[in-house]
Amino acid sequence: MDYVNMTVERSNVQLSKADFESDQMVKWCPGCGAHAILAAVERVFPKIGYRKENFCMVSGIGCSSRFPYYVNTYGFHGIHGRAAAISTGVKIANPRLSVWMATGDGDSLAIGGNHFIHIIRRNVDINILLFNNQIYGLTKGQYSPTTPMGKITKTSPQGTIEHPFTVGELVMGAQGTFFARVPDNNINLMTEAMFEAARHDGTSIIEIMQNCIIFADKAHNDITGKEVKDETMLVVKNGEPMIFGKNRDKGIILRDTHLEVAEIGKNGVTLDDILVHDQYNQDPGIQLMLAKLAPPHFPMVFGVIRSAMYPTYDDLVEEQIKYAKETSEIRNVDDLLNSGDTWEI
Amino acid sequence: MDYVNMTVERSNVQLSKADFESDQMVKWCPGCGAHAILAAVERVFPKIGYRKENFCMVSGIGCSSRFPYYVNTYGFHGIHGRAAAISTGVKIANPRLSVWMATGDGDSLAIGGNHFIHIIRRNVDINILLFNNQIYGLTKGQYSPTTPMGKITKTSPQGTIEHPFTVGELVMGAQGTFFARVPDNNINLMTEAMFEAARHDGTSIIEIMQNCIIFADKAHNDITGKEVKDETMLVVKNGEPMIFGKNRDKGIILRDTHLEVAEIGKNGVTLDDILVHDQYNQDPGIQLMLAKLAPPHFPMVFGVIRSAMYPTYDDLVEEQIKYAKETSEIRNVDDLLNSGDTWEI
Amino acid sequence: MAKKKRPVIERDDVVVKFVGDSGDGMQLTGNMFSDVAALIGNDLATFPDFPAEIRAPQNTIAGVSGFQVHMGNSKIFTTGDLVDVLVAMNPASLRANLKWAKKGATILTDTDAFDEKAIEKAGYKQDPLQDNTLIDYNLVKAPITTLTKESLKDLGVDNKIAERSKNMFALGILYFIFNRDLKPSFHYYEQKFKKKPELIQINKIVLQSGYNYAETVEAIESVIQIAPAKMEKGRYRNITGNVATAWGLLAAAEKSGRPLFLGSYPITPATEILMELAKYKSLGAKVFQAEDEIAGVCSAIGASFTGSLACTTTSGPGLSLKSEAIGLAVITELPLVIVDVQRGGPSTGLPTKSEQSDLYQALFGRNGECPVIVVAASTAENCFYYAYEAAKLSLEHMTPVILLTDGYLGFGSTLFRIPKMADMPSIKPPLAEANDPDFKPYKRDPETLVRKWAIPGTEGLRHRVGGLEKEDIIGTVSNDPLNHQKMVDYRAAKVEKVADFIPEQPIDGAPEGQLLVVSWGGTYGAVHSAVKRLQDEGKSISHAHFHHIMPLPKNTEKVLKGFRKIIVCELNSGQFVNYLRMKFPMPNFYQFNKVQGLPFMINELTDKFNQLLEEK
Amino acid sequence: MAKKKRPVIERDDVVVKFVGDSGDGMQLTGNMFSDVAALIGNDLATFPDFPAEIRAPQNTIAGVSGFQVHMGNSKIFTTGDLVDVLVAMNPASLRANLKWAKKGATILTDTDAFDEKAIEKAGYKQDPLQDNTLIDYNLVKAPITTLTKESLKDLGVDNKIAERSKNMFALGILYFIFNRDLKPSFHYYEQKFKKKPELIQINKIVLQSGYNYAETVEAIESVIQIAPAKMEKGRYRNITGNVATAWGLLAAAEKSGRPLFLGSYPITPATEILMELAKYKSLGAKVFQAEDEIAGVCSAIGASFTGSLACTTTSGPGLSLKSEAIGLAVITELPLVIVDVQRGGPSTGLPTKSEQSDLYQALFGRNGECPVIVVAASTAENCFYYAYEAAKLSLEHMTPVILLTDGYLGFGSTLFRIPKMADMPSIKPPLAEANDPDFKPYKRDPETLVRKWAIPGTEGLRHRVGGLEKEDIIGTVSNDPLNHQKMVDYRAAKVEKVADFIPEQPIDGAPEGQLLVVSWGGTYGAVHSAVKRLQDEGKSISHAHFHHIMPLPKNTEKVLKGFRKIIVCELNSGQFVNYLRMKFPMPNFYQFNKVQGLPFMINELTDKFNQLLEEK
Ligand SMILES: Cc1ncc(C[n+]2csc(CCOP(=O)(O)OP(=O)(O)O)c2C)c(N)n1
Ligand SMILES: Cc1ncc(C[n+]2csc(CCOP(=O)(O)OP(=O)(O)O)c2C)c(N)n1
Ligand code: SF4
Ligand code: SF4
Ligand SMILES: [Mg+2]
Ligand SMILES: [Mg+2]
Repeated sequence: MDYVNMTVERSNVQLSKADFESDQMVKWCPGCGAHAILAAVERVFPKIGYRKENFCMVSGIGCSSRFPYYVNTYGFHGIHGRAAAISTGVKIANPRLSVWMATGDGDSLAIGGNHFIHIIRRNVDINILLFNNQIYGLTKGQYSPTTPMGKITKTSPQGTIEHPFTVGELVMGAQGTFFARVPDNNINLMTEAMFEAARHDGTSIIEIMQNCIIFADKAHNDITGKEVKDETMLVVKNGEPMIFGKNRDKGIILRDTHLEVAEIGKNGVTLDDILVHDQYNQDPGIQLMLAKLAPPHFPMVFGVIRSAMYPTYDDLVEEQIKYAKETSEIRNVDDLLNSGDTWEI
Repeated sequence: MDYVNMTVERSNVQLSKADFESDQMVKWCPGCGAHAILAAVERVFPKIGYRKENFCMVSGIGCSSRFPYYVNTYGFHGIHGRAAAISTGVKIANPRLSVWMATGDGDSLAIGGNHFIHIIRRNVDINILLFNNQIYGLTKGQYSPTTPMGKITKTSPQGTIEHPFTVGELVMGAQGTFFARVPDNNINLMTEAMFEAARHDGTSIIEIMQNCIIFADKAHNDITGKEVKDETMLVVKNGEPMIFGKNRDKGIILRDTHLEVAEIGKNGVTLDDILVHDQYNQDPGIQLMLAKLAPPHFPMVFGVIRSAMYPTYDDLVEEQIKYAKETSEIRNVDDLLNSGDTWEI
Repeated sequence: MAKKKRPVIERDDVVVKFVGDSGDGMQLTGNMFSDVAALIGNDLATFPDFPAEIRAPQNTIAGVSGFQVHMGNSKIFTTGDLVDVLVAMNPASLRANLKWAKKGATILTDTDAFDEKAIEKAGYKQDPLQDNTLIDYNLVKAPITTLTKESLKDLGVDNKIAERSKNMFALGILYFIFNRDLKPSFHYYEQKFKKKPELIQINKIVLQSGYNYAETVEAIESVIQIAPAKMEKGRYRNITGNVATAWGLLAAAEKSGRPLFLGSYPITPATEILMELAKYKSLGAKVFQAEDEIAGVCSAIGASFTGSLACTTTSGPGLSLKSEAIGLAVITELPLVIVDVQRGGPSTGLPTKSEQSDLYQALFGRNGECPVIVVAASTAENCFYYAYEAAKLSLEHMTPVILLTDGYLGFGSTLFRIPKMADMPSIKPPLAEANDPDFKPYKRDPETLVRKWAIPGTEGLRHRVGGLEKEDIIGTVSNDPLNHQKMVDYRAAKVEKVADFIPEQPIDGAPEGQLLVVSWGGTYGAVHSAVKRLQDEGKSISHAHFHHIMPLPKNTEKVLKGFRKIIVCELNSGQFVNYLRMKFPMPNFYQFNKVQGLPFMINELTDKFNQLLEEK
Repeated sequence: MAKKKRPVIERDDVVVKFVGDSGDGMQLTGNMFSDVAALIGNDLATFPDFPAEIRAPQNTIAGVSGFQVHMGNSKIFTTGDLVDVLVAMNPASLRANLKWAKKGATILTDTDAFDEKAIEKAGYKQDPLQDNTLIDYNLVKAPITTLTKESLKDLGVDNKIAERSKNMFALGILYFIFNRDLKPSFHYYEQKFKKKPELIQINKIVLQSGYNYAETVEAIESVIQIAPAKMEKGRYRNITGNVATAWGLLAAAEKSGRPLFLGSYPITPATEILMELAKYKSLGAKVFQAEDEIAGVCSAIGASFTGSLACTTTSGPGLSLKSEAIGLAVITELPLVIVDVQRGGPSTGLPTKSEQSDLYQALFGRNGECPVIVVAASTAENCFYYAYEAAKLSLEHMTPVILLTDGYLGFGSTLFRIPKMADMPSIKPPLAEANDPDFKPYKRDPETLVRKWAIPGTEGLRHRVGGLEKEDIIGTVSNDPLNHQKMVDYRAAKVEKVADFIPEQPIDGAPEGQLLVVSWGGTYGAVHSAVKRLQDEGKSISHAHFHHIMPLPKNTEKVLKGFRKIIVCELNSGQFVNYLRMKFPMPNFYQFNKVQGLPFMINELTDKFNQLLEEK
C-alpha cells in the first residue's frame, strides 16, 4: 500500500490478521461496539506494513482500555487517564515504534483531559482511538464529559447539567493536526481512518462513536442508525464535495460567516457551490466548523476532517539530539565530569 | 453602573479602592506586569457594586497566584494548578459570592489544564484572570505551554520544540462562553474587560499579556509595545467595525473561508466591508478565527472577543435543588432513614 | 412425584448463595430472598460477588455473579465462611463456587443449563451432575428453564421473557425449602412493575410454580426454619455500607447546619456513595461529579472554605491522587471528610475485591508533617455512625478526617436499626461570628487547639488562607523557623487532642489474659466470631476492635499491656500492627495477615489463635 | 590611612557569609570566593540562602539573598553553624543575619547602603552602625558603593553599571582578608565576559580597588590563612547536590547502556536537576518537561517499558501527585528512579527551605501493598553516587527506587573528586533476549526474584503488562486469591532481597557503647561533626548514618543492639525513628527532631547527646 510514516521499522513479510490476534478471552459485553473496533484494528494493522514487534498499544482504564490485552502486540494497560502521558514516554523513548492508544471518553476527556490536550499540542506521533460511548462503562453508567446535557444516568438522576465537549472542537482548540470521526458500525470507515492516522505524522485522534449496549445503548443511534444515517451522517473525503442525503442531493455551503445545508438543484444551488473537503488545510477554520455540526439542523460529519502537516515532538527531539551530538564537545560522561572548572590535587 | 450579574449580593454603600487594599507587602519584582493588574482589580472591584464580603479570590501557585494576599477580600491561595477546581467548589457552595481566580500560564495551562477546560465546559460563573507571561516565573524561568516555539529558556537550552497553546482557541475549543484578551500596559482595557467579565454569567477568561521582567522580559513587546501597537493590536468593541492601524485605515474582512486584512480606501474596500464585531454571537466561528490572529500577517485581537449567553452550572445546581425540594417527599434525614422498605421489630 | 409433608428442621443460622451468569439476575434474587428473611425477623448479612467485567462472555467463570446471604436467629456478624445452600444456575457458577459449599450442603442446579457447550466452557471435562463431583452434597437437580417456560405456556409469553424469569422459579424453590411466605414478594412485584402489569403476573406465576414444584422434589427431605432473632425493638431496614456512609454524611450535615458538598469522581467500590448522594438534592446536598479525583477533593476544599460540610469519596488509587490536596486542607485547617472504600492493590490491583491495604497511605501518604484524623467503620450498618463521627470530628476539630471502609462493607448489607435524628449527638462547628473584633484566622481554642471558621460572605471577617506556612494567630505567610516548628507542633497536637473527645477503647472479654486479638475496620465480624468461639471454649482470649486509628483511644496502651501476647489480624501485610509498634515499643506483637481479596475465615483465625495460645 | 603589613593568622576553618539584596549579586560573589578557596586546596561546603520571592521589594528582609561558605584545612562536613565573617551589603541583610554571626566575627558593611529609608525598611529603629548593635563584633565599615564608583571614574562608566559591581569591591576586600590571589578571578572575568570586554576591565579594576582599599583599613588587623586540606589525590571540582544527582543519572545510563529518559515538571528545589539534564542531549539524554508531575512520572513509566533508564525528579507535593503512578511501576515491575528533593511541608509549606519530612510518604504513600526501594544521599557530592546507586538498584532489581535528597543538599555544594567511569560499578539490567523461547513476562530469577525486561521492538517477546494484578509467571490478568497473595509477597520479598546486594551499615566509632546516634540523609555533616566532637572528648558515642532505608542493611539490628541508648536525629517530627520502631521492637529509642526549615546546629546536637549520656 501507499506511503506510511517512515520512522517506524517496516516488516519484510506480509502480515495477516492472525499475527495480531491475542490468546486472551475478550471480555466486553456481547453486543458492545468495542468488538467491531477490535476487528477493524486487526484488519488494518497487517496492512500498515510495520514489523509486528514495532506496534505498541497503550491504554488507560475503562472498558475501552482493555484493548491491549486483545491484540498481540507489545501492550501496556496503564492507569486511569494517563495513557497519553505513558504513550508520550514510549514514543519519545523509541520513535521507531508505532504507538496506538485505546481510550475512552472518561479516560481521555475527564481524568485524562490534561494529557490529552498536551499530547495534541506537542503533536507527538501517536494514534489515539477514542471510544466515545458517552458514558463511563467500566464503573457502570455515570455520565461523562461527552454525555449530552439533560441525560439521566446513575449520577444524574435529574439529568446532567453539564455542557458536553465536542471532541473535534477540543482537539482543534488544542492545536490538533489530525481528527477523524467514525461510527462503530462501519468497519470500512474505521479502517480507512485508522490507516490514515497511521500515515499521519503527529497526534491522530480518531473519535469512534461506540455503542455501550449496557449503560448508554443507542446513544449514537439518532445519527449513525441504519434508518437515519443517510440524512444525519456526512462522510467527508478529501477533494470531494460535501454531499449527503439518501439521494445525495444535499451539501454543505458557506454563507456569510457560517455553514449551511443546501439542496442541490434548489434555489439555484449546483454541485459547484458545495464546499470541497480539504483535510490537509493548515487553517483549521472550516474543519472546526465541520466538527461542530450536528443534528437537528445539520448532519454530523464523519471521516478524516483534519490532517495537517506539522513537525512532531518526537522528530524534533531526535533532531536536537543529533545536532547536539554533532556539535557538543561532551561526548561521554567522563567528558562531562571533567568539563568546566576542575583542578588537580 | 449598569447591569451586573444578579446572583451576587450587592453593596448598599459605594465602595472605593481603599476597601480592597490589603495590608500585605506586595512582593512581585519591581517592574513586573502584575502590579498593573492589581491596580486594575482595585479600580474595578468597587465599581462592580457587590458587597465587599462577597468577593472571593482564589489562586493556584505561581507569581500570579500570590494575588489573593494583595486584595482585601476573602481569599484562598491554593495549590499548583487547582485554582479552577477550588473555585468551582466555592461557587457551587455559595453562588452569591463573586469568585475571581488569579492564575498563570503554567498554573492553568500546564498542571491545571484539565480543571481549566472543565470549568469552562461547565460554564461555572467564575472570573479568571490568566496572567500569561509565557514563562514559569516563580520557579525561575522554564518554558510554559504558551512559550513561543524555539524560545531558549532554562529548560530549553536549544529552544523549545513545543507548539504553544493559543489561549482563546483552547477556551473556545472547550466550549467557552467568555474570552477577552488585554495587555498589562493598558489599565482601561483591563478594567473594561474585568467589568464585562463580572457581568457575564458563566466562566469568563481574561488573558492578560503580562510582562515578566526577569525571565521573559518584553515577550509581548512586539505586539503591545508602544512603538508597534497601533499596527499590531486590534482592539475590538461590540457592534463596531474591526479597525486598526495608526491611521485607523486597516480592517478585518472575511474572504472566502478566512479572515484578511484590508486597507480602507484601497482596492475598493470601504468601511462597510469591514467585519463588525459581535461578541454575543453564540456561534464561535468568527470569534475563534479572531482569537487565532497574530502577526506578522495580522494584528492580534484584544478586548472582549466572545461573551455568549449559556446556562451556568451553578445556576442549574440551584434549579435542580429547588425543583427537588418542591417535589420530593424526603424533606429531612428522618424521612430519608424511614423511606423505602422498613419494618418494625 | 407426590407432595408430602416435610419435617421442619430448626436452624440457628444458614448461609445461602445464589450464583449464575451475569445476566441471570442473581443480585435481585438474593436481595429478595434476604428481604423476606429480614421481614420475618432474622438478622442477616449479605454480600454480592460481582465479576470484574460488566458482562463477561456467557457461561464463563469470569462471568459468574453471586449473592450470599447469612441469616440467623441471633446477631449475625459475617456473611458466612461456607455455604449451606448453593443455587447454581449454570456449570461455570457451580465450578467457581463449589469450594465454598459445606460438605452435605444442598445444591440446587438448573439442569437445562448443563449442556455440553456450557459444561466445556466452565472447564469441566464431563457433566458434573452425572459424575462423582457432587457426591458429597445433597443435590437438587431441576430443569428450571423448561419448567419456567412451561409454567408460562398458558399466558403465551415469549420464550425469551420466560427464560429471564427462571431466577424467580429458583427463588420459589428456595422459599419452599425455607418455609417462606410468598406474599412479600408478590407485593414487591406489584410495586416494582406498576407500569408493566404483565410482569407482575408472570413473576407471581413463576415464583409460585417454583414453590409448588419444590413440594414434589424428593431430594428436599426437610424444610428449614430459622426463628426470629431477638433484636432490639425498633424500626429496621436493610442497608449496604455505601448507602449507610452516604446517609451518615447527610445526617451530619443536617445536624451541624452546614450544607453537604460532595466532590467526587467515580471509582469502584466507592461510586455508590456518589450515586446515592446525587439522589438527595431535596436535602440540599450539592453533589459535584468532578473531572478527576483531584478536582473532587479540591472542589470540596473550596466548598469547605465556603462553609460546607465538604466530602470526597474514593478508593485507593483515588486517595493517592488526592494526597497533595489533603495536605492543603491540613495546613488551611479546614474540615474535610475523605472516604476511602478500600479495594485490592497495589495500583489498579483487584478493583472489585476488598482489602485493608490503604491504612499506611491514610496515615502517612502526604508530603511534610501532615497528620489527619483516621477512623474506620466495621459493619455495613455502622458506616452510618462512623461517617457521622468522621464529619463531626472534622467539623469540630477543623481538620481533615479519613474514613476507611472497604469493598466488603460498601457492597455488603446488614440490618440497620433506624435512629432518630433527635437522638444523634450534636455537632457544633466553631463558626466565627460576624464582625467579631477579636477574630484572627489562626487564633486557637486553648482546649482543642482549633481555629475559627470564618465563612466568605460574613461581614467583618475577610481573611486569606493558603498552602504556605502560616504565621501563628494572624495566619499570614511566614518563613520564620520557630513559627514553623510551632505550627507543625500545633497541627500534630490538635489531632492528638481529639483523643480527649472519643470513647475509650473497649475490650470484648477480660481486660487481662493470655491473648489479645486486635483488629480494625471491616474484619470485625469474622474476628469477633472467632474470638467468641474460643471464649466459649473457655480460652483466655479477648478482642479489641479499633474504630479510632488516629489518634488512638487514650487507653490503648493500657489495653495492650494486659495481655501476654497480642495478635493483630488484618487483610494486608501488617500495616496496623506496624503502626502499633511505632507507638508502643512492646515485644509481644504477633500478626496474622491475608492479602487475597477475601475476608477472613473463622476457622483460619481460630487455628492461629489456638496455636498462639498453645505455644509458649 | 597607611598601608601596613598585617600579621597572618592560621585558621583551621572559617565560615564566611555574603548577604545583600536580591539584586546585589551575592550568589555570584560567594561562588567566586569559594572557587578560589577550592583552587588553593581548601575543602569546602557552600549553601545559598535564597529569598522565597524572585525579587522581593528592595531593602526588605524578605528580599535578602545570601551565600555561605565554610572552608578549611581538613574535611569540611557542614556549611557551618555560625559565621566568622559576614559581608552585609544593606541593613536588611545585616538584620536578618546578625543572629548567625559568632561573637567577635568580622562584619563588613557598605555604609552607603545604610540610609534612613533602608534602615527603616529593615525594621531598625536607628542606624545599627551607629548604636551599640554591633558592639560585640569587629566592624569594618566601608563606603563600598562610593568607592566602587570612584574606582571607575576614569573609565567613564555610568553610575548604574558601576553600582552593580559593588559586590566585586566587597570581594576584593575579602580577598585581602583571606590573603587570596586575584588572578583566578581575573581569569574568570576573561572567560565570562568574552563578548563584553569592557566588563572584564571594569570588574578587574573594582576587584583590585577593593583589595587595595582593604590594605588601608585599620579594622582589619590581621589576615587569615587557611592551609590546603590534605585531600586524596585526584582531579576535583565544586558541585551542587542537584547537579551531582543529574550527573549520577547520566553516568548510570552510560554504564548500563540504557538511554536516559527524564520526565519531570519544575518544582523548587528539584528544578535544577531537570535544567541540568536538559543540557546533555549530546549524551542522548531525552528530557521531557511534562505538563504536570503525573505526566512526568507516567511518561517515565512509558519510557521504562520501552527500555530506558527512566527517571522523574520532584519535591514533596510532586511526590504526592506521583504516588498513584509509582504503584503502576511497582506492579508492572519496571525500573524507575524517582528523585525527591525534599523541602518544608506540609502542602506548599516552606518551598525554599529544607527538611526531611517526606520519608513517610516515600515509604508508605501509595495505595495497596506497594513497597519500593528507598535510598538517601547525604552530601552534595555523594548525590552523584546515590543517584547512580538508585539507578543501578532500579535497573537490576526491576522496581522503582525513591532517592531522597533535600534542599540543602540540592543547592549546597561540596568538592567532588572526579571519578573515572571505568571505575564505576557495572550495571547489568536483566534484558530478555530476542526470541527466547522460555521468555515469560513474570518469570523470576530465583535469587533476586527479578523478572526479565522485554523491550518493545524485540522480536519474539511481545507481551502485555498493566496495573491489574498479574498471574504468576505468565503475567496475564488474574483475580485468583492465592495468586494475589503470592504476588504481594513476591513484590515485598524482591525489595527485601535487595539487602543482599547493598553494603552493611557502617558504624562511625565503637560498635558498642552508651549511645548510638542514628541519622539519615542530608544531616550527615552536622551529626557527624557533633559525634566527632564528643568522641574526641572520650565519650562513649558512635554514629550510624543510613543511606539505605528500604531495605535497611542486613546488620542494622546488630548495629542497634550494641548500645544502651539510641537517639535518632531528624529534620522532621520523627519519621525514621518510627520506621525503626516498626522494624525493631526495642525500648531504647530516643529522638531529636527539628522542623524549622533549618539544618541541625552542632551545639544543639552535642547538648542533647550529653544529656542522654549523663542521664541514667
Ligand atoms: C484513579 C482512578 N479513578 C477512577 C477509576 C475508576 N474508573 C475506571 S474506568 C472509569 C471511567 C471509564 O469511562 P471511559 O473512559 O469512558 O471508558 P469506558 O468504560 O466507557 O470504555 C473510571 C471512573 C480508576 N480506575 N482509577
Ligand atoms: C505540585 C506542584 N508542582 C510544581 C510546583 C512548582 N511551581 C510553582 S509555580 C510553578 C509555575 C509557575 O508558572 P505560572 O503558573 O505561569 O506562574 P507565574 O509564576 O509565571 O506567574 C511551578 C512549576 C508546585 N508549587 N507544586
Ligand atoms: S459496559 Fe458498555 S462499554 Fe463496557 S463492555 Fe459493556 S457494552 Fe461495552
Ligand atoms: S519573576 Fe516575573 S512574573 Fe514573577 S514577580 Fe518577577 S517579574 Fe513578575
Ligand atoms: Mg466511555
Ligand atoms: Mg507564567
